[in-house]
Amino acid sequence: MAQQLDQANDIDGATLVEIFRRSMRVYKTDERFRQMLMSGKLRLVYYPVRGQEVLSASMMSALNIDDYLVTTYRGVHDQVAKGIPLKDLWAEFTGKVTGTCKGKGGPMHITDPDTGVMVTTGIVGAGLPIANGLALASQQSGDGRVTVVSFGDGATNIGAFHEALNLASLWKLPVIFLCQNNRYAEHTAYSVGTSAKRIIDRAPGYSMEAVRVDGNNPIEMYNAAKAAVDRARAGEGPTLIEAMTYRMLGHTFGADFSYVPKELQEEAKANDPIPAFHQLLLDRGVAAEEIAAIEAAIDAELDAAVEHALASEYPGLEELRIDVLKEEIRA
Amino acid sequence: MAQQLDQANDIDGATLVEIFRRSMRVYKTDERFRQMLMSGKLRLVYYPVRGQEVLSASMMSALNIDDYLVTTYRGVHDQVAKGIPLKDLWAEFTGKVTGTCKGKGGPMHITDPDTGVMVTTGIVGAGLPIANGLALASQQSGDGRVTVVSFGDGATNIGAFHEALNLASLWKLPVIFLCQNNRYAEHTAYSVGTSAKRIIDRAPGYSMEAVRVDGNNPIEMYNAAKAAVDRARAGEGPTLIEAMTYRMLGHTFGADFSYVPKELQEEAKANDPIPAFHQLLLDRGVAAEEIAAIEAAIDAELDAAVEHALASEYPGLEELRIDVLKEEIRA
Amino acid sequence: MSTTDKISFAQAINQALDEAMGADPKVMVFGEDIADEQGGGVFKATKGLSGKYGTGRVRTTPIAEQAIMGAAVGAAIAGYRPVAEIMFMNFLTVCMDQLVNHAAKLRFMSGGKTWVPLTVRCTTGAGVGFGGQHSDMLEAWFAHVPGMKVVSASNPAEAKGLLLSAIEDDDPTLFIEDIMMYSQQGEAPAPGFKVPLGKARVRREGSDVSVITYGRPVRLMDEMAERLAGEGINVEVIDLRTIAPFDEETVLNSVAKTGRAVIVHEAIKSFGTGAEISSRIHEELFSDLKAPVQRIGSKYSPVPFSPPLEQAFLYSEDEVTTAIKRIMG
Amino acid sequence: MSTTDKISFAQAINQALDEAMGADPKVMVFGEDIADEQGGGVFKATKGLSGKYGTGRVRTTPIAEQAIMGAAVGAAIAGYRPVAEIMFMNFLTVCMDQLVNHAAKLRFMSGGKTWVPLTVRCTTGAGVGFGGQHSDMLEAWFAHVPGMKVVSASNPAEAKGLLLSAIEDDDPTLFIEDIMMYSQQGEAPAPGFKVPLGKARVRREGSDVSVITYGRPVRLMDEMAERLAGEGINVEVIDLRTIAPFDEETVLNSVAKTGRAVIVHEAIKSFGTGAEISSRIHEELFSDLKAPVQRIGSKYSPVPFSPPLEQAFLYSEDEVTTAIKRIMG
Ligand SMILES: Cc1ncc(C[n+]2csc(CCOP(=O)(O)OP(=O)(O)O)c2C)c(N)n1
Ligand SMILES: Cc1ncc(C[n+]2csc(CCOP(=O)(O)OP(=O)(O)O)c2C)c(N)n1
Ligand SMILES: [Mg+2]
Ligand SMILES: [Mg+2]
Repeated sequence: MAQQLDQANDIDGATLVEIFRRSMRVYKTDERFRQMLMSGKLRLVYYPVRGQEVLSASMMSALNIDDYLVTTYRGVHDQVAKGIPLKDLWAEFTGKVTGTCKGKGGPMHITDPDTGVMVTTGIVGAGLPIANGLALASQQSGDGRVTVVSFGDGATNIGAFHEALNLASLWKLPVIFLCQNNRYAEHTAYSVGTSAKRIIDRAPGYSMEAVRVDGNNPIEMYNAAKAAVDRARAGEGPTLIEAMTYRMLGHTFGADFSYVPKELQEEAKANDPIPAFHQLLLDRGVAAEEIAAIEAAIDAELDAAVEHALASEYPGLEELRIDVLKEEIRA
Repeated sequence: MAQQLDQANDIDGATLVEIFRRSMRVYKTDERFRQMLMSGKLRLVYYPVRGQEVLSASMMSALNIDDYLVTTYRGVHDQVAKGIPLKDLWAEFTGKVTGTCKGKGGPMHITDPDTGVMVTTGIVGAGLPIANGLALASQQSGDGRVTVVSFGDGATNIGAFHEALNLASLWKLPVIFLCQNNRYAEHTAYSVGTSAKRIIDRAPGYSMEAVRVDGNNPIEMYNAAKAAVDRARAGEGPTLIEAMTYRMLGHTFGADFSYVPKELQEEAKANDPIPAFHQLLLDRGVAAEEIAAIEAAIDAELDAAVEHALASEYPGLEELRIDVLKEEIRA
Repeated sequence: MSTTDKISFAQAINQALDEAMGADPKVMVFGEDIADEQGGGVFKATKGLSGKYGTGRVRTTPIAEQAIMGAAVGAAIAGYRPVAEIMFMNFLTVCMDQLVNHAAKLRFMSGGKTWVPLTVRCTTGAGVGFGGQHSDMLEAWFAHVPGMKVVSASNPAEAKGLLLSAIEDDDPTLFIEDIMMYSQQGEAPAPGFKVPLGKARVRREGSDVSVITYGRPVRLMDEMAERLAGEGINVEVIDLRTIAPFDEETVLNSVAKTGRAVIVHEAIKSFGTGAEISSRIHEELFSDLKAPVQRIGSKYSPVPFSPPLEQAFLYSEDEVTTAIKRIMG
Repeated sequence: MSTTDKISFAQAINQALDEAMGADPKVMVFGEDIADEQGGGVFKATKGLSGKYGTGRVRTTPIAEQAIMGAAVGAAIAGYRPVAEIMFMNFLTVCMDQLVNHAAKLRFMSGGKTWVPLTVRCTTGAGVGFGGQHSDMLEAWFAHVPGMKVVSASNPAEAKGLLLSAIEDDDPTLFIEDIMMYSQQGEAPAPGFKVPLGKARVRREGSDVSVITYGRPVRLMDEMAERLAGEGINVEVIDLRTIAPFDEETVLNSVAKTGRAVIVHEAIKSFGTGAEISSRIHEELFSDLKAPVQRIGSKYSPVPFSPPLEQAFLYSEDEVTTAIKRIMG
């Protein structure tokens, strides 16, 4: 992949390193979650993001910290790549009061406005109309923010997708529809649920700008992301990005995925974006020490985050009556 | 319109006369409703179909009586063109027990399985997923029926449209999506609500066969309808027909439609499909007497229907407890 | 303000929106056909607003209720105060997810980091002849959803006052309008007049029985109380105004005094809001009650089209007076 | 059948679907991931069915609940008996229109010319740690909709028996499964065993108090009754099985005997199904009651993620015994 770089579309070294840093922050977070689940130190429903790290990292690197993100249950890569503090994330995943949402939302409902993570939804497709609303707020206030909403290939078949793309186009909203096409929706292969040959074939029905890229290629992905962000920021309206990727593990941690053809798995392993990215950096002359230092910093942050989460308290039971409405509910 | 007939696509005289007969049956029914509303002899929320008569008549003439139809609140043209007995229709519109639905459904909910009128819905877009189910039943049973579902241009922006087209394409259902593009959704002009330049631009997103025709031209419309019916019946799957037409009156009877540009109204009047069709028949050598006889027969049917409806009884109050569930509800 | 000024319910809504938009630039309005280019709304509730505040803040939408509600939710968490018009209450069924799974839950699920100061307006009600899909009273569904409020007014002035409060409120509120009442005239309120959420109004004091209701039946109950007074029965009429969470204090104080209660609503009786109110009264005032709490609602049936059936479907004054007389012994 | 045979709840569902499909070629199953190529369903409830009956009758759908429900409604009025799987109850919020405005109303609105023999299966329940959007108990909404039935089983055998009846029933039925119960083992029923809709089951007779419940809490109430028997309190436990329309006769007979009632459900208490049941009991048995009917439900809050909060959110045995002891005086 890195071999056939189009010079015109190349990106600078610092950006590439930043994307790598974010990719590894995702990769290691995801890995640690799975390790702890495997060892029984953690018990939760977890949606792995193995294979989709570079995609998120590239997209989020094209955003500012105060740009808005809406993501899904499978959102750890997006959240971490957007810059959410790992200790707050881990504390939320473990249901602690120190978490992003005081433990009340949990993994499927991460919100962290400080890093622009506005909504994480467990309802397929539901994030898209909400992203329009965030983008509308920016359009109206002129705050210059861009909103990115992540969703899967399967989500493109639900009504909310359709309604949201239509509205975004009509109102020229500064929103980017990031379809992470990982070829499966739960256990259902792309073509069983999706009648479009490519997701971007739906864009003309909304007169919408659309692009299909290899989401696992940081340069291709970043450039597409950057172009979409620039368009949105310039008031030129929304873009649909179909980022091709692959979900290397089952739908949820521990779930059977024997329904996936062996060859597909083999091929995906051979094209694992993480080692490829590593190699790309080396090819571009980034020193192995620099890479190691990046990884070490992440490891340290992660160790601290896990420790913090495990050491934190659960929320007090009065929290059941707080944040339901603005006024506390009477006991 | 009739002037530039493409010989290859022409249709036989008998079919043309049949389409005319159905058009006039719609035209006169609609006209009578409006007359009676105007004179205060009738009080109900009525959705005029003036201008869309030929479209329905052409579509329904391509169907068998036992083919299924799903339509909307603006459905009188479809129902009448499909062949529903006028006396049953009128009795339902007036809330009488002799109506298609014993007066319990009313104008927005006409059902008459004998003529294939399976569902009339008041919820925009809701008919499309249901039509899939009817078509699925036919696919599964092999009964050879085709299902047509009518809806407006505005309906193409709601989620149900999207979900239904995707499913129909994936399952190759014998269903025809008939979009009656009358350029307005209530008071909202096409381009204010619809981001697609043409509705058919949405079809590639479902890998679906699609065609855009002048719905007011009986030959063009019938040929498109026939082709879609043949495809469906042959098991080749669904078709989206975008039939261009115009809603010559307000959204509901008596509603203000000052929001419609004068020129558009003028143009539409000049292109009124009913006089044009009349002229077409004369041009094709149909005798004025034959036309007059057709109209007289419809007038007679209509007079009888109105008389029957007005003379019929309202349902007894026990009907409130009947048809709620299969078993009668206890008083 | 001269108290002889009259306004219609539709005008009251329009005035509330106008005042709210004038007072707070963060108030936006979305809905089908609502801008002036589209005639200012099917019920003219938004007429003139886009002209005055621009089509940036008053937006006609496609027919896409999920898109409307989602845009409202997103704008709300980003600091706006959207008012979303979902034309008919039954159309909430195509966007329940946005309202119930998102608007009502985001404050809690985010641990208070985001909240949704959203007002959803919709109309409904039997009696117009719309039949089964445009007439349902579904307030009980939303009352059962923690994190949101449900409001319904019984007259133009309070409609305005409640809508202003709903828009100012920092939680999502469903504001239910009655299609039969749009043209109803009532006293015009003073500018800025507000009705607090969560507070019922005792419309008439009485010592024999408390009639608890909201929305359209209120006026009928006022009239009925007047008639029954002539027969020596003193009815206390309570307009809940906020259906959920409802004003338990006012309700319980009243029934503690009268010892009898009848709850009246247009929604069908089974599993309706009256069940909760009745249960609360029984739970709290069991030994004070002189008779079981009665509920009058519409019949267990979809809303029928045929006029005599539609009338028979609806609750009636007769049923209420019969119930009152029965429990008066 | 040997009574020592055990099956899980998930197996019971699977068997019911298998038997129904075997008995009636008009039974079809739709849902996400349900065919064997997709692993036979996320909870394996449909495993093996597509292999046995073909992918024409057992169809994996896109993620498009309106399409699923609509296809089921259409097929139903054309003579099929579809079973639609809506994976989680909260996802009903994206297809309420099809179920509520169409499935439940078409029989009435067509004057009986069409009807919708549809079964909708879904799962839900707090306790797994899914948080706010996958755990709600929304049965009260559907109970409030004339024209449909709502069912929930408390053990594998009855789950099978109820599901078979729901599929055979000519009206739309919502069949609610509890995610915490899928692996629960229970006695295997004889082939073809059915439980009629609309009939509650008295699980244990008692003279002091009637505990009325359904679904997951039933087992806990059985155990509690056993424990309280040790303390000399005789609890009658009633499993409604059909939540709407519920078996008033069985409930009222029981409370007429005991004079006391406690209703227990997982849904939040406010405006929940318990309110209707409580109201009905008060209305019918006011003078027989020794104490006001009590309701125990979950707290007024979205379902929280954090495990201690999730537990505190849920109804508890403690709350039930406290209520019982309170009304026993
Ligand atoms: C409305 C709705 N229907 C069904 C589900 C169950 N569900 C959760 S994830 C998922 C698959 C989504 O696939 P895709 O959009 O491709 O995203 P991916 O998981 O592959 O990232 C499904 C069906 C849901 N959460 N919401
Ligand atoms: C879900 C839903 N939203 C809104 C409405 C209100 N409504 C009724 S007709 C209509 C316009 C529909 O326009 P179109 O689809 O073009 O059909 P036409 O009336 O022009 O035939 C609207 C918005 C509705 N009935 N259902
Ligand atoms: Mg996917
Ligand atoms: Mg139209």
